[in-house]
Formats: sequence, structure tokens, C-alpha cells
Amino acid sequence: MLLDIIQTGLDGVMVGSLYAMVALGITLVFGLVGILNFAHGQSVMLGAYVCFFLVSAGHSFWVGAIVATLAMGVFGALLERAAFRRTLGDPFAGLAVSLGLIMIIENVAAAALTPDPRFMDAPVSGNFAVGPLLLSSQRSLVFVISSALILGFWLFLQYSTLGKAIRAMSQSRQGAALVGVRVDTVSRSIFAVGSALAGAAGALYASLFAVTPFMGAAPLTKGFILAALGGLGSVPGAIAAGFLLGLAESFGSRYLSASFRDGYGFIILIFALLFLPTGLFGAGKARV
Amino acid sequence: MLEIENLSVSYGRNEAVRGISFAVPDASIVALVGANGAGKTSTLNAITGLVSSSGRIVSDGRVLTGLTTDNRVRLGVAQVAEGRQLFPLMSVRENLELGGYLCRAAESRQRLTVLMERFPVLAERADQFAGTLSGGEQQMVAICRALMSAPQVLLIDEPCLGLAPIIIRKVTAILRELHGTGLTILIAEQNASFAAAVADRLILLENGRIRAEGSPNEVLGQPQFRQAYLGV
Amino acid sequence: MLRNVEFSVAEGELLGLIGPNGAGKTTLFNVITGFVRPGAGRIFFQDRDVTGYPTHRLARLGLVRTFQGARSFHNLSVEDCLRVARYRRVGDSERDRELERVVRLLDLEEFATEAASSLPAGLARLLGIAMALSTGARLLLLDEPAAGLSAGETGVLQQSIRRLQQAGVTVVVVDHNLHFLMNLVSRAIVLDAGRLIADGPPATVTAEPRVIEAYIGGRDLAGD
Amino acid sequence: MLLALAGWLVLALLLSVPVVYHSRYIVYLGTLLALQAALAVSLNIVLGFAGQFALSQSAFFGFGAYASALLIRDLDVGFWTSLPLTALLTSVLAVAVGYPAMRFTGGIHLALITFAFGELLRLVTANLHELTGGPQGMQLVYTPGVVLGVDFGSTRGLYCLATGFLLLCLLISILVRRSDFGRALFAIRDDETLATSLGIDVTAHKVAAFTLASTLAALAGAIYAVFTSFISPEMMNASDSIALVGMLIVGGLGTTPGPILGTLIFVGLPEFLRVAKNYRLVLLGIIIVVMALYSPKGIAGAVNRLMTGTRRSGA
Amino acid sequence: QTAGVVKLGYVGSLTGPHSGWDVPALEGMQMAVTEINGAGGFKVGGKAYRIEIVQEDAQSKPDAAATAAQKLLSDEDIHVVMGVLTSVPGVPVATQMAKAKVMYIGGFTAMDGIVGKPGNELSFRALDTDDTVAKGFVPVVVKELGLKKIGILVPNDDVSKTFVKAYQPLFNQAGVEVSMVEFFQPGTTDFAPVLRKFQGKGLDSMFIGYADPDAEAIIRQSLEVGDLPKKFVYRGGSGAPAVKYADKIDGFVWQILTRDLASSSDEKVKAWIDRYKAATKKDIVANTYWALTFYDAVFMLGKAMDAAGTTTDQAAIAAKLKGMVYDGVRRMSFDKDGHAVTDVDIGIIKGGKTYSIPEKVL
Ligand SMILES: Nc1ncnc2c1ncn2[C@@H]1O[C@H](COP(=O)(O)OP(=O)(O)OP(=O)(O)O)[C@@H](O)[C@H]1O
Ligand SMILES: Nc1ncnc2c1ncn2[C@@H]1O[C@H](COP(=O)(O)OP(=O)(O)OP(=O)(O)O)[C@@H](O)[C@H]1O
Ligand SMILES: [Mg+2]
Ligand SMILES: [Mg+2]
Repeated sequence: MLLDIIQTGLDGVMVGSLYAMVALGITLVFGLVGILNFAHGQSVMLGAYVCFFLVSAGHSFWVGAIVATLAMGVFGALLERAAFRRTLGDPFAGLAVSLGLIMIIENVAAAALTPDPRFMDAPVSGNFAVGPLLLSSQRSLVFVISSALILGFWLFLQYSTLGKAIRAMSQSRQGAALVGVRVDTVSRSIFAVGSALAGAAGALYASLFAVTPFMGAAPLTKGFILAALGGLGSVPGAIAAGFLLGLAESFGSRYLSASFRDGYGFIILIFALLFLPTGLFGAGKARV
Repeated sequence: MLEIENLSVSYGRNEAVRGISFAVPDASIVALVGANGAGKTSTLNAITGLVSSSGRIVSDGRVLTGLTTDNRVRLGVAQVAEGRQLFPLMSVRENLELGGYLCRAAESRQRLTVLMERFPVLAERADQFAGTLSGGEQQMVAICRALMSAPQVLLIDEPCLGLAPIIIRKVTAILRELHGTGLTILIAEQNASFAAAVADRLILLENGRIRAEGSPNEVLGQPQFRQAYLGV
Repeated sequence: MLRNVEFSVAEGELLGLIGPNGAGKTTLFNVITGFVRPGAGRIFFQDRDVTGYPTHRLARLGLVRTFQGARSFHNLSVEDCLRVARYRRVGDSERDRELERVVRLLDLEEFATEAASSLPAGLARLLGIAMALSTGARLLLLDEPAAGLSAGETGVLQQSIRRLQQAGVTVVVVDHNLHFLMNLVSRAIVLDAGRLIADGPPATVTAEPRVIEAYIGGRDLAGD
Repeated sequence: MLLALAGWLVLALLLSVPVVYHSRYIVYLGTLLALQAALAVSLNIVLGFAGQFALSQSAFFGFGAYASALLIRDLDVGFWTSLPLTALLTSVLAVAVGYPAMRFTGGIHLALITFAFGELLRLVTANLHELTGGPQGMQLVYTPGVVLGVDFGSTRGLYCLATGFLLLCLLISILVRRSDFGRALFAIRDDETLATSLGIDVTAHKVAAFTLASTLAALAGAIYAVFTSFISPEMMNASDSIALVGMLIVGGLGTTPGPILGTLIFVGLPEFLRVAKNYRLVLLGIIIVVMALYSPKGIAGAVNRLMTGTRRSGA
Repeated sequence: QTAGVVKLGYVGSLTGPHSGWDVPALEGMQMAVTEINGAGGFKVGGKAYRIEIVQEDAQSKPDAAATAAQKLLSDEDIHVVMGVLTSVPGVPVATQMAKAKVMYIGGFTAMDGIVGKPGNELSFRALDTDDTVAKGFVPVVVKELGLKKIGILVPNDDVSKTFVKAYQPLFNQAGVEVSMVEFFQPGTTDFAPVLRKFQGKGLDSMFIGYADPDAEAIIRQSLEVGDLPKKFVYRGGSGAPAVKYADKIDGFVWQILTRDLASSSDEKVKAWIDRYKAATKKDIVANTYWALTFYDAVFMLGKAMDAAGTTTDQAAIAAKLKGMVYDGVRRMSFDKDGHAVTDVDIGIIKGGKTYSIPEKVL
């Protein structure tokens, strides 16, 4: 029984890290730059396909993942240039633009790649034992990669000068420009980096789950929920929320009904937002 | 030396600044005065590029026109903007550190120490979020943040806004001191007597145009001033 | 932030409140108007204990404040801002008449149909005061109303506040412009570091050494 | 003023097309568009006027459909009686959800809470197999019947019902916009703190707007149910709520014609893009992106600018 | 010379996640129509008729499907509509068709609740019901895999609820204990937690359904999670989910609802496959079955029209279609209610080898 609980907990933590990674991209782009990009999920999807095709063509997973990350970075930069740049400061416009983009990307992808789901060969398979615990190899790998990326980002934002400048920009764009932060360049790069993170998450998704043109919706929804639950713009918040959701889903489906899987997350979200209105790690409200 | 030629700013149909020209010589303090809506803020914002404008802006021989705000700041212009534009969810210390974003770390650390000594209130509240400070405290942070970058040209929008008399004295003293070190300062100010006390020259704006210009005594004595400014 | 502050304002009085930056003046207003719950202590308004009342309810009872920064409804016209402030208080025709009066009182006629967001900073402040006035407040708390106003406008503001007082409204004014404040109020209290350190007629208060040391910093009144 | 008149004229023309043109499909499409537009118009009250980012519109749409269908099936009430009962149930639910959500949160958090609530409602509906028929939905057998000589069960009758309801929603929205209540909502959208300080009970106003919008959505759902004779938890899909928000933005958030214009683009336009075959959604996507980028205030805003612009240059 | 044109309606998800099923169905119909028209049309009462397909996109969404159906219904010349293989967009289409009294041949599972009900005499389902298939399927499976105790893991929807009811008693009859039934939320991608429920229960196999991505995810993730049965019984139409794991699992069986297309020995089927590849430039995948099903169905419809002597009297055509046995690319018939009864094959992956057992139902 105890063993089972620990196993279930580990399952939760492992997918949780993947959720957290998508949430991190969203928290960067929406929380820090203020661009509401619902098409973030489509970057995850495209990243997954890039990785899938490379691996199918005989390249290693690592090549696939790195190319997917870079490719989505470039894709993000293009999207920013072509569309999102003009929605700065107006999340509503960003929302409408991303709705249109979702239609475009999903349908083009479905037409070009067929809607059939595909599964990619994972770099490692099977499971390994740690004492009495049986751990999935690929999930453990995913956990390590995403944790490393997330941690790196957090340290960067918290302690590097550029990281501080980014946070400053999210609080006052004019103020940041006035102290010499290249706000345009910085926000473009963050957008690209957010998209690159989505590409990386896509590669990791592809190593665990099916790749389809419509796979972007679920990570996006979860990512948004987590970004908000963690407190927009807060990296530790997104991480904590990611793990929380992973655990909730895991324990809910294991010990309660699996047919209500997503419901557990929603319930947690509702209560968390009601009782911690600024999110898990949210900063206090500005005073009147 | 800051030179403005034929500067215009408009918001849609609304022309806020209508082709004004003036210069702020090195080591001098010039104050823009004028009633609400005269175009003072718009002028300052145009100089740092926070609003788009037409005309020519030259600072120390370098043309600022067309550059982005951050590049103008790189050329040594600093501004205390209307609305202060602090980073509300960062501590006072972080706000000030970011003021020295473009400077070497050691230099800005030293400046930080000096400023904290000048404004002990800020030292006391160094780790508090700037957004939770009182109005006057925020104003002090805004002024200090601009000073952190050791600018060559300093633009201040309403320096005394919300400050207690005792702090106004302090700010006056600092401005005079900086002026002594050769800094070029342009102030936008409602409070004519404060402006007269610190500035070498006053420029009276009305409806986006220059109505009068000269030494404080000259301008304050002019009937245009009394009419445009005091409404008598 | 606030320590043991106790004072009362008489009906129809015009009270000044001064103190160094960060003394707790705005916080005091926030507590009185229900934005911040007091750690301890009670607040009475018209002999009623109103501690813990929500802000909007206090406003309906006639206790209204303005904000230190300029605040208005950006997307509404100046007129509509004032209409909102009059919301559910008087009939339409009477409201329009009053509106006109307030607009004229504060010299906002020229801007009546402009969007509030396009007002220059100083006028936006005036609009804030105009909105507070339009609610038909019995007790008005003004937080630095003269900040960012020119000398002429300050004069106009002074007159309007006096007129309000004559109409029976109690007014508490916070401002750092002593020239403006001391010519206006009949009594002033001084806060320093959350404590009440002086209370009395303006001339007496500003002459007190403690006040000069903490707040004014010299004999002359800087920044008129 | 002239513009508004022209707008009404165009709307009247549009609404009369299915009456004149005898294709079953046109009437069907007209009914669908009317109900969609009603959803958008009512969402506009809470999102456009009060600035509250509620993402539960389609959840309430589905709730209304199920509420009415279950009332009719299990409690034996008639279709018309089910409407006020549905409205009542919905307002109770909307207040129960809206009060805590709007009192304690706002902005994007409110969006997520309402989103989560909607998805939860959908999951619960899908899991209550015995009551709701589960994910595969319910087939309905009732019709509104003949009232005052009009057979509301016929295709045309349903069209009249749907357009009637759309007009009602429009009327309500216009009345709200012109009222003090509406102005207070606009004020809340701009600055809640200031609004409270002036004596406006912000939470109550927001909840009222939310409840009004949700109730109208539920009624649209009840009509939709009898119109398609088939309802499923898919009706509550949150992505439809998001699409509704998209319609408002593209059409013009907070304006009167905005929601209708947005509906025409999102739901009506695809019908005209049939030449593009399987790429019509791609084409629609492109159109939406371009519109969102080049007319940030929506089509209504662009039209307004154009008209005032020409008028000025003409003078 | 051709006497006329028969307009044949097609509705299905040409876009969206369900297009994987419905696009092949359209391709099969188009193939049949091209061949029929190329041969000068089909004969009714001695006159030749050409067929023209009018297609509408259901977009994988129920409301769009309903709109698409209405569009077809508004064309008075369309008397027969075919298409939709998934239940979510399918139900509104079938409902509207039945209400409008238009003949409809669909393929989705939830049609079992529609076909054969009074008033729905014009509704046909082109795929066998679970009841029919299961009777042949279960005994073969139990024998092939040597099953004793199984657990069922299927999505939480009506399709699953229906077929679980059909299969569970048949397993019991075959001497297999069904020791647990779990429903997961449709759309689940991470199965690890629910798979843990199946650990340590002494199961020798899992009965899973019914969509390929779910099945593949379950197989793959049970290998990841470990300590789970390695035999899988799939209530689905393709071996694809297990192909990659053939040497890691102990067995996988699935239902080929038509003939085995992947490794066919039947000449007729082989020839059809060649024509299909030439016509669509696509490879054979699991969903190609729907192309074959609808291909045959179009021919069958032509025969029924001929037999009824009319292209417009739907009741007459439907009456002829019921009970008709058609020897097309494979054998197919409709029973008296309108359910298809066809030959199915059973696909098996065992010991790293893939093969199929033909199962005569008809
Ligand atoms: N964002 C804006 N949109 C439209 N009009 C504006 C905007 N900002 C300023 N204006 C207009 O430009 C003119 C000049 O404003 P500006 O802020 O420069 O005045 P100012 O002299 O700084 O006044 P104040 O002393 O009140 O700060 C005013 O008429 C104002 O209405
Ligand atoms: N949330 C908070 N956290 C920490 N300190 C706070 C918070 N809110 C207010 N303070 C502190 O309380 C003190 C009182 O602030 P308040 O705004 O009342 O001052 P004030 O008298 O209005 O000053 P000013 O004249 O500058 O407007 C300030 O020093 C401020 O920094
Ligand atoms: Mg200004
Ligand atoms: Mg204050």
C-alpha cells in the first residue's frame, strides 16, 4: 500500500515536471511580456512532430529534441515578428490572433501530416528498479531534463541581471526602457525562448505520448492553468503548480475514478484561486 | 547640451506640442513651466522617445531622433517620468540597482550606497516592494533611480510631486550640486516658485507653444506668465 | 504603520492633515474608508461604529475619499465619470444640473465630452476630486488634491473646498503644499511615523519645533 | 445615429433572408447564427461592458440545454414552462459560482476559474450516465408545439423563436448599456478601486452582469436543444467559450454590433468559404488574424473610425 | 446514354481529429463512383444512372455535423446520405436524417441505438454490431491467447459501455473471469496511474478499446510501468498499436472488420488494394477498412436501387437493401433491421509474428 502510494506519487511528479515546462513557457510569454498566446500548444505539437520525424529518419532522440527546440525558437521569432509584436499591451488582440493561428496551424498540419496519431521510439524504454520501486526509464529521463531546464530558468530570472531586467520589464515597460533595457529585443527573445521551451516540451511529449495535429490543446490548457495557479510570471509558482497538478491527477485516477481525471485538477484550481487569489507564489497585491 | 528643434507631438487629432525649439546648455538647469495640459510632459516624453514626435533632438552632438528609448538612455539621457514607472513588485534596492543597469556593477554599488545615505528612508525600506511605498517615498525612488545611471542629461517631470517640504529642500540641494558637476538638467514643473529657485532659465509653455523664455525673474515678471499660469 | 491615532473631526470642519512622507496619512485614509482593516481600534462616523464596513457602503453613507495619484475611468468621458459618481443618488434631471455645476466649478467644461484618459495629469486629478464631490459626500477625505496643480488652479481648488464647507460638508485635506493648506484649514493635525504629534491651528502647528524638524526642515515654508 | 440606423437595417435584412428564401438549410443556418449571436451578445454584457473575463458561457449554454431537457423529460413540464425554470436554476448556479469567483479574483484568474468550472460541469455531465446519457449525449423528442397559431416546432417556427430571442438579448444589452447600471459596469471595467470608493458595490454589479449573461446563455441553450433535438456535453466545451471571446474581440468588444459581426465572421463566413474546401478553416484563421491585427478595436471600431473619418474629411 | 444522375450525399469529418476515419470512407465512395460512372453508370429499370457525390464537412464536431446534415437535407434531390464513422458527430447526423426521413448509411457505434428502432427504418449501419462480432471473436481469442483472467480498460463513453455489456458475458461463457472494468476519461494520454490499478491482480490479459492511439498508449505505458499483463485483446480495427512492441509483448488480437488488407491472400482484395493505391496515392493503413466498407456499400446501394426499380423511393430501396447479400470485394449483407453482417477477420500478433484468421460470420 505504502509502496503503491509512493509509486503513484512518483508518476505524478514525473508528468508534473512536463506540465511545469509548458507552464514555464506560458509564464514567460504571458506573465512577463504580456502577450496572450494560445497558440503555444501548437508549438508543442510542431516540436513533437519535428522530433518525431527526425527520430523516424534515424537520428537520435537528442538530435531530435535539440532541433525541435531550436526550430520552435525560430518559429516563435517568426510568429512574433509577423503577428504578436502588434498585440503588445493588448492581451485581447493576442487572444484573437492566437485563435486564428490555432485554426491555421492545426488544419495545415492535419492536411500535411494526416490526423493519424503517431508514436515515436523513446531513447530509453522499459523500467528499472530502485529498491522496491519500479521506475519508468523514459519518464525518469523526462523528469530529469525538464527539471534541469526549469531550474536553470529560475536561477537565470532570479539572479542574473538580464533576468532582473526581464522581470522589471513585465512590471513597467516604460520604466525598463528608461533604465536602458532593450525592451523590444528582450521581449522578442523571450517570446522565442518561450516557444523554444514549448518545442522542447513537445519533444518530451513525443517521447511519452501520441503525436497528433490536435495534441496541442491539452498541454496548453494545463499550462495556462498552472501559470495562473503559480502566479503569472512566477517561475517557482509554475513549477510547484505543475507538480501539484501531476500529483492530483495521479492520485485521483489511481485511487478515485480515472474517468474524472481532469476534474481533479480543475477542483484544485478553483479552490487554490479562491483562497490564494494571487497564486501559489504570487506577490502581494499593489496597495491602493 | 540638449538641443530641441521644431518639436511637435500629437495624440490623434490633439496637438500637444506645436513645433517648439529651445536648448539646455551644459551645466545648466532649465525648467519648463505652464498650466495643466501645456505640453510639458509631452516634451519630456518626446525627448526620451516614450511618445513619437517630429522634429530634431540632439544631445551632446548626437541626434536622438528616431532612436528607441533604451538607446537614448544609452547615450546618457535619464528621465524621471510622469507616473514614476517604478517596478512595483521589486524591492527598492532592486529598483535602484536596475537604475544602474547600464553601468559597471562596482560603480553602481557605490552610487547606491551614497544615495541610500542621502535618503535614509529608502535605506530603511530597501527590501520593501516599491509598490507598497507611500507616494512621496516612491517619488524619491524614482529620482534616485534616474540618478543611478550617472546621466549627462537628466529630465525630471514634476520633481516635487508629493514630497514633504523637508525632502523638497533636499532635492533642491542635490539638483544644485549636480548642476555644479556639469550635468544638463531639464525640469517640467507646475510649482513656479520651486522652478524659479532651482532653474537658471524658465521656459513658459502654453498650449504646446513657447510663450516666454528667460531668467526666472524675467519670466515671472512678465504679464504673459501671470495670465497663462495664474489665470489672472 | 499607524500607532494609536485618535482624533475627531467636527461636522462641517475643515481639517488639515500633514506629516512627512511615509508618515501614514494615506494609510489612515485607507483605514477610514475600509480599504485596509485596522489592526486595532474603532472608527465612528456620525456616531455610528463603521469599523469593518466595506468601502462602497461607507461611500453611500457619505464618507468618500480621493486618491493620491490621478485616478479616473479611462474609457469614459469626463461627463460619464461624473454620472457614475452620482449613480443612484438623485433623479436624472437634477443630476444633470448638478453635473453642470461640478463641471463648471472645476473648470472642466472644455473637456466634458473628452475621454478621461486624454486629460493631462493635473486635470485628471481635478476630475478625481470632482467625482468625489459628485457623490454628495458628507465627509470628504482629499489626498494631496493640490499636487501637480498650478498656482492658479490651486486657488480655484481652495475656493471650491471652502464652498463645500459652507454647504456643510466636512473635509479632511492631506497636502504637502503648506501654502495652499494653511490658508485653507482652520485646524491641522500632524502625523509622524504613524503617531499624532501635533494638533491645533495651522500657524501654531507649523511653528512647533517637532514639526519643523520632522517635516518642514526650516523656518520658511518651502514650496508654496 | 445614422450609422446605428444603417446597422439595424442591415440586421433586419439579414434576419429576413431565411423568411424569404425557402431553403431548409438557409433557415437552419439562420437559426444557428441567431442562437450563436445571442450567446455573443449576452457574453458582451459581462466581458465587454463589465470587463470580466468569464469563460463559462458555453458551459451555461449546455447547462441550459440539459436543464430544460431534463425538466421536460423527468418532471413532465412543457417546453415553455421549462424556460423560466431553467432561467431560475441558472441564475442560482451563476450566483453561486460568480459570487466567490468575482469577489476574490479578477482578470485572468477569473477567466481560469470560470474555465475550470465549465470544464468541471462538462465532465460531471459526461459522467452522470443515468441522468444525462453520458458523453454521447441525449436525443430529445419534444417540440415547443403550436402557440398563438405559430407552430414553433417547425423549422420556420424555430427560426422565429431563435431570432426573437436574439432580438430580446440585443434589447437587454442596449438597455443595460444606456442605463446607470451599464455605466457602472463600464466604470468597474476601468477601475474597480475607484468605483468602490464612489459607492458602487463592485462585487454585486459584476455578479449581476455575470448572472444576466449566463442566464441568457442558458436560455439560448434550451432553444438550441429543441432546435437540434440532440444535446451532448460537447456543447459545454470550453474552447467554444474561448471562440466566443474571439468573436467579441474581432467584432468589437463592448460595442452593440460587435458580437453580431463577430458571429457572422466566425460562424457565418465559413459557409461562404466552401470553395476553399478543406482549407476553409485555414482561410478563416488567416482572416481572423488579419482582422485582429489591423483593427484592434474590432470591426465595429474600424467601421466607426471609417465613418467619422470620412465625415470629417467631407466637412 | 445516361438517363439521369443520382445525387449521393456524403457527410463526415473531413477536418479535425476524426478525419482519420471519415476521409477514407469518402475515398472509398469516390472510388466506387468513379468506377461506376466510368462504366457508363449503373442500371435501374434498364436506364443508366450516373452518381454524383455531394459532400459536407462535419468538422469532428456535433454542431458542425448537424449543420452539414441540414445542408444535404436542403437538397431535394438527395435521397441517400452516407458517412460518419465516429459517434460524437454521428449522432446528430443520424438523428436529423431519421427525422427528415432520408435514407442514411453510417458507421459509428452509437448507431446501434438508432438502427432498428421504430421510425428509423431508413437508417443503416455499414459495420457489424458488437454483438455479432463478439460471438465469433471471443472464443477464438480465448483459445489463441489462452486466457483465464482479464481486466477491461476502456474510455468512459457510451460506445464502451455498450460493448462491455456485449463482451463481458461472452468471456464468462468462454470460462474467462473478468475481474475488473475500468473506464478512463476520453482523451487521456497518461495512463500510468490507472494502469497501476491493474497491478498485482493476477491478470493474464487486458481487454482494451477502441481507438488506436489509446491502445498504443496503453500497451506502451504498461511496458513502462511494468508488472502488468503482456497480452492485449483489442476491440478495435487495427494491429498498428502493437506492431512496434511485437517482440516485447506476449500477444495482441484485434478485429479486422472487413478483410485483412495488410497481408491479404484474397485476389479480389489485392486487386482492390492496387486500385485504391492508384486512386488515392496513399498507403494502406488500418482506417483503409472504412474505404473498402463504403466502396462496397455504394455498389450495394446501386444493386438495391435496381432491384427496387427506383432511385428515389427510399422506403422501397431500404426494403431491398435489408436482407440482401452482396458479393463484392468481400461478402456483405444487411439484416432486417439495417445492421451490417459481414465477414470479419481476426488479426493476431504473437511470438513476434503477425497473421490473421478469417472468421466466417456470414
Ligand atoms: N495619452 C494621451 N492621449 C490623448 N491626449 C493626450 C495624452 N496625453 C496627453 N494628452 C494631451 O496632450 C496635451 C498636453 O499634455 P501633457 O501631459 O504634455 O501636459 P502637461 O503640461 O504635462 O500637464 P500636467 O501639468 O497636467 O502634467 C493635453 O491637452 C492632453 O490632453
Ligand atoms: N503593504 C505594505 N507593506 C509594507 N509597508 C507598507 C505597506 N503599505 C504601506 N507601507 C508603509 O507605510 C508607511 C505609510 O504609508 P502612507 O502611504 O500612509 O504614507 P503617507 O503619509 O501617505 O506618505 P506620503 O506623504 O508620501 O504620501 C510608508 O512608509 C509605507 O512604506
Ligand atoms: Mg505632466
Ligand atoms: Mg500618501
